[in-house]
Amino acid sequence: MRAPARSWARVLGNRVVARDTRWIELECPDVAAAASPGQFVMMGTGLSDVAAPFLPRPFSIGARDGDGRLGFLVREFGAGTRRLTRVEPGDELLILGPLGRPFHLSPDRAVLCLAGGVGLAPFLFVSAEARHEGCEVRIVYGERSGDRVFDLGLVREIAGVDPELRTDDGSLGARGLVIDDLDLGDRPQLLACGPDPMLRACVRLATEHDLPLQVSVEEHMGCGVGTCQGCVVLSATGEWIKSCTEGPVFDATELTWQT
Amino acid sequence: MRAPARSWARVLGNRVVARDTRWIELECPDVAAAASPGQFVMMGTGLSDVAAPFLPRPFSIGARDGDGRLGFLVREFGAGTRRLTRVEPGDELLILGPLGRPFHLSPDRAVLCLAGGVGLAPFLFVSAEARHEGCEVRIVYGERSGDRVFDLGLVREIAGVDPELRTDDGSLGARGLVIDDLDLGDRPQLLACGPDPMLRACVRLATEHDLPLQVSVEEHMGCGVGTCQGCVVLSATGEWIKSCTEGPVFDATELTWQT
Amino acid sequence: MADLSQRLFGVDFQSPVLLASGTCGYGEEYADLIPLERIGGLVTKAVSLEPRPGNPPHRVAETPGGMINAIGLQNVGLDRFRSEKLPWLSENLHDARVLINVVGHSVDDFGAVVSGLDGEEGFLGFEINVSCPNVADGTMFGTDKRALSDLVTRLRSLTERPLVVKLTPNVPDIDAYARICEEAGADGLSAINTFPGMLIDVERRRPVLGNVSGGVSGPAILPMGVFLTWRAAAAVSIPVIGIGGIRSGDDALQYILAGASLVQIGTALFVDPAAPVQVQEDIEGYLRRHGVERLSDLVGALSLPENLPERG
Amino acid sequence: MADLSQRLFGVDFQSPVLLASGTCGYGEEYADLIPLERIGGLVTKAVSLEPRPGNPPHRVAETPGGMINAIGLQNVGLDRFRSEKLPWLSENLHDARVLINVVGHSVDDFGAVVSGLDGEEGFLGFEINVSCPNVADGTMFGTDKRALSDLVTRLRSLTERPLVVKLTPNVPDIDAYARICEEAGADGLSAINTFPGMLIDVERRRPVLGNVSGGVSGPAILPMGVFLTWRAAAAVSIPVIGIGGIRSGDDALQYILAGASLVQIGTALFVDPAAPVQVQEDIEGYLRRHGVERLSDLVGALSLPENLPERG
Ligand SMILES: Cc1cc2nc3c(=O)[nH]c(=O)nc-3n(C[C@H](O)[C@H](O)[C@H](O)COP(=O)(O)OP(=O)(O)OC[C@H]3O[C@@H](n4cnc5c(N)ncnc54)[C@H](O)[C@@H]3O)c2cc1C
Ligand SMILES: Cc1cc2nc3c(=O)[nH]c(=O)nc-3n(C[C@H](O)[C@H](O)[C@H](O)COP(=O)(O)OP(=O)(O)OC[C@H]3O[C@@H](n4cnc5c(N)ncnc54)[C@H](O)[C@@H]3O)c2cc1C
Ligand SMILES: Cc1cc2nc3c(=O)[nH]c(=O)nc-3n(C[C@H](O)[C@H](O)[C@H](O)COP(=O)(O)O)c2cc1C
Ligand SMILES: Cc1cc2nc3c(=O)[nH]c(=O)nc-3n(C[C@H](O)[C@H](O)[C@H](O)COP(=O)(O)O)c2cc1C
Ligand code: FES
Ligand code: FES
Repeated sequence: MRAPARSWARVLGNRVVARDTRWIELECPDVAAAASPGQFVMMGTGLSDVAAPFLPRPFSIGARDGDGRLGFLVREFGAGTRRLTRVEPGDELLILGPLGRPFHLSPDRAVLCLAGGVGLAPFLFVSAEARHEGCEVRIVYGERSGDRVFDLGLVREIAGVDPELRTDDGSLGARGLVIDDLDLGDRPQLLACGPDPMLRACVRLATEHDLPLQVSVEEHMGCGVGTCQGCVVLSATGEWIKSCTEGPVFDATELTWQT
Repeated sequence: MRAPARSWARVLGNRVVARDTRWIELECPDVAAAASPGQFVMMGTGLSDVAAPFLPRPFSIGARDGDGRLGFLVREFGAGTRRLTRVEPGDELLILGPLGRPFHLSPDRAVLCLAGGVGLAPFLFVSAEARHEGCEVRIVYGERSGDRVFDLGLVREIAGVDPELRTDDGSLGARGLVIDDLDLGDRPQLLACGPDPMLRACVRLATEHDLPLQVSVEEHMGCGVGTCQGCVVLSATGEWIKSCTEGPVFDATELTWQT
Repeated sequence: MADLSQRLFGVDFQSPVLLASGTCGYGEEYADLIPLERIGGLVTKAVSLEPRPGNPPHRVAETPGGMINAIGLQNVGLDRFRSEKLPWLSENLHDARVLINVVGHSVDDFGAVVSGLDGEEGFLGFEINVSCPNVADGTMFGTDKRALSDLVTRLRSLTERPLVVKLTPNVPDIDAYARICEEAGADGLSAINTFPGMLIDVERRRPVLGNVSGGVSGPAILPMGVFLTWRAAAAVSIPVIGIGGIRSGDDALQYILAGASLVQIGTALFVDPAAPVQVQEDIEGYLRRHGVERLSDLVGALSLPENLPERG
Repeated sequence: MADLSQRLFGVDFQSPVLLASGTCGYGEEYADLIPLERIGGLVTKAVSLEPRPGNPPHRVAETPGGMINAIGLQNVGLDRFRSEKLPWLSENLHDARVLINVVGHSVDDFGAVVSGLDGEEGFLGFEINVSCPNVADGTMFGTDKRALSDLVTRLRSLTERPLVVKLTPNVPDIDAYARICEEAGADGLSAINTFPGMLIDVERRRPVLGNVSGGVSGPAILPMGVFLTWRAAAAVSIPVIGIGGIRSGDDALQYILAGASLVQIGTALFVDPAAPVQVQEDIEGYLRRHGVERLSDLVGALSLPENLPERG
């Protein structure tokens, strides 16, 4: 892995792709060149003012292209993401990246991505890269309701696949959770990203079917590069380990899963 | 005087009129209807974020029209005015006003305005109103250098007069200070607004020629409405008095002038 | 409609939102901009026995996420407060509760103000500001346990009105100070006052404030205020009024969940005089959304993790 | 080129800008992003005698104008620090000065870490973090004058290396603590550590931090840090390192004018790792613009008003 870089990235585009959710494109050649699927960046507005986000926020890389462009799926959550979702073309954001450990794909198994909400972001990149290398990729994507579902045309364009859609209320796609009624016939390798309860359900599923599972976890971060120890998760051996440098992608067996 | 109002005002225009200096137009009917020349507003960005200006900043009303529009001459000074000078049409600013005591003009004397830098702002409004009532108004306007001189076409348009221009370095207009070589033949009433040393020079001039002088002073403000006691100046009797409610316009004899 | 009212000090507060001392003058100055009779109440600017001239300017400046002030407790003094300011409060405020903020350099100073006002109409009780240095020994009542205890004991003997002590934040053990006040007979506590701070104009190499140092307030101190309110409220059984950096309903609710029965809004008023009403409405919306019937059910209703790890 | 260097503790610091403890790991983590050999130096994450597991998440969150953290002093402990972390510092840092931040629950704990490292290479001296609660009596060394004096006296007897004591901000009289450290033999002081604070998730009615409370840092505390540095520096003749909320050259210069000989940058690193170099360049620009030959001419060069009015 290449060392992370710090750079000001120009906003190239920002469009609404679902309720409270934007697809933000940045010009960031260094990061684009070095990134692997599953990695993230710290995205912030720099030191010149103290409005939120004052601390940068972590975002999974959703896409990159050969022209130095990066794409992010950013959902408004609190004050920091409110400001970030309002950026306009020409604005600049301070980017640190690429950061963290990416997904590792075994070439001999199909890839099944389990995405909850904005947990879809890394799988757009995973799918684009894996398919490029001839891997078969499926994405099962769940949201609470249909209005939160990310523009499916864009998903197809970036990921190269049509996601299998689930919503909690059945307002779009099949009613149910990401892990409901899954076809695991080809014994795929599982990749999961989404809210904690969903990750725990994925762990149970993987254990039950004895399938390999990698998860991308979310924890509050300070530095993103391993200095502050802010972003810890509980390892399988009961130690607090840093999710920014040892993760955010972990093999599910590396972590303790509270039930 | 009418009670001040609190309102969100839409930015209608923002143009560069000199180095680091903007003419900002706001739609603010309540304030426009109630304002008198010499009054000011507190201008801020509200409570939603804590970037400077977190506290609102005082600005003299530079113009108003019958359509509810206000004009302000805003010069970039520190972090707060940096952000304010970057507003764009459609943005909203939180305005409290009109505030403070206006200039009082005697109808029987010509008006001579002595303006240093952005101290010009209140006199645009003074001139427009006084001329409307048939008063004769002259403005002597000084800046450090020519590049800081406010667009003279716009001054004429708003104030209805051509200012007599002075610059410290002589790069535009006459070389010298606002008080140099003044024609006081008609024994005008003097109004002054500008940096402290300039105001002190005006006080000496007025005393020497026994002319009435009103000054508009600048002090850091918290509330702008008389509650915090943040904005005090020293009265002639040696007390700290509030410049937001008892000023910003004072008769020069009401204050103590340190020399 | 959810019930925002709280019964405290023997009376009803129609809302938990009060205006903080020093940021709302004597009420009158904000009467056109804030519907005072619709909020919980206000605390006056500090009143001292003698008039105080206050500090030279600058007296206020912005700091990152907040502000700093060194007003110097400028006020008209007891006599003029009683004759010029109190009548307005008495005539105009009926549903909003008024506390009078009192300062002094000695126990006698404080006592004279409290006794001098006790028989008047137009206010509910006193908020004792102990952040002022004691002239006798230079330390503040707010950071000297013995002096604080003596002060509160004496004031208790002078009035039956509610006596609220406003605590200083820059002590390591606010719980001990809180208990001292309770034991000496205080009816309530306010937490917190401003943090000592200083700003320097680097171009001129001199302090920005005429008084050199001042007190820091505003959003910057919110997490400190919530913590100190939580510590103080846990230490006593009298009500605590939470103060520091409040600018939204969520901020106020942090204090209430931490144990505050009422809150005060200071610096945010300068930014937007609509803040108090907005905060009230936000709290009401929260109660409705969460199906909480009365605000008092939320006071101190914070769930703590089961095995609290060591601090540090 | 203006001279940014300072001679302190018997060595030269090429620049006054250091990285603050806990925000730069053990140096190595920032080696790709910060040209460590071009700055003044760094202070390591706290080292304790035994490894510490640290607190459960969340450990960090943003606060208005700053952040709050409750890491819990997670660290690898003395032995692994010596064998795994110190060698990197020793091999890679020559022009940048290294201080090792030391914590402990008892005088013996601190003593063991200091003695255990004293004979090693790769660092200049110790920064003693006294914000950790003393297990014996629960208070912190940093807020107990007697315990602080005993601690510093003992550590002084164990090492001849520079011994810097890092002061806690939440005391009313930092000058007294500063003098105690000086009298007990400290070579320098660092001011300040974080302020105790708390954030509450109002939707879930529980603290945001796993540890309930934590320490507030960042721009929000800048005016408090400048004030406390000024008070501490005025009280002693040993050098003071200014810390708290620095994110620009002007911020650093406020500390320097207030009396700091060096400064540390913490939280700002997370926002922009380019901050230390930028701050250095800004200070250099200031010196050039103002015709100041050497930085040391600015230390404490604040003009105060002639008749300083009373505080309060
Ligand atoms: C590795 C990683 C990848 C992520 N990728 C994406 C993505 O592609 N798209 C997307 O929309 N979101 C993503 N997130 C979540 C995103 O970082 C949070 O939504 C964001 O930090 C919330 O900030 P806020 O200011 O809006 O929330 P607030 O709640 O106002 O923030 C308060 C504090 O909580 C922290 N915080 C709150 N929620 C989270 C969270 N879920 N993760 C980390 N910190 C949090 C913030 O950093 C801040 O310190 C990712 C998180 C991680 C750790
Ligand atoms: C009654 C009045 C009318 C004014 N009219 C105008 C005008 O028409 N056009 C214009 O450009 N400027 C005007 N000013 C000055 C303007 O308010 C300041 O330039 C502005 O406050 C500086 O803010 P800042 O954040 O850029 O400066 P910073 O130095 O970053 O501000 C730091 C702090 O200092 C205060 N401050 C600094 N300078 C001043 C000052 N001169 N007056 C008041 N507070 C100050 C700020 O409020 C803030 O609290 C007026 C001031 C007053 C009092
Ligand atoms: C300008 C100003 C003046 C103040 N004057 C007083 C005072 O006279 N008495 C007092 O007890 N507190 C005073 N305070 C402190 C406030 O009442 C309040 O405790 C503090 O500002 C924190 O609240 P905030 O962050 O909402 O402003 C003052 C605060 C400010 C900003
Ligand atoms: C995440 C984090 C961890 C910290 N860990 C330590 C520590 O181990 N020892 C210590 O003395 N200070 C520690 N501090 C305090 C900083 O060194 C510094 O004193 C404080 O953050 C104020 O500076 P700042 O505002 O520039 O961050 C830590 C601060 C942060 C933000
Ligand atoms: S975010 Fe700082 S160590 Fe992971
Ligand atoms: S600015 Fe508050 S009293 Fe004048």
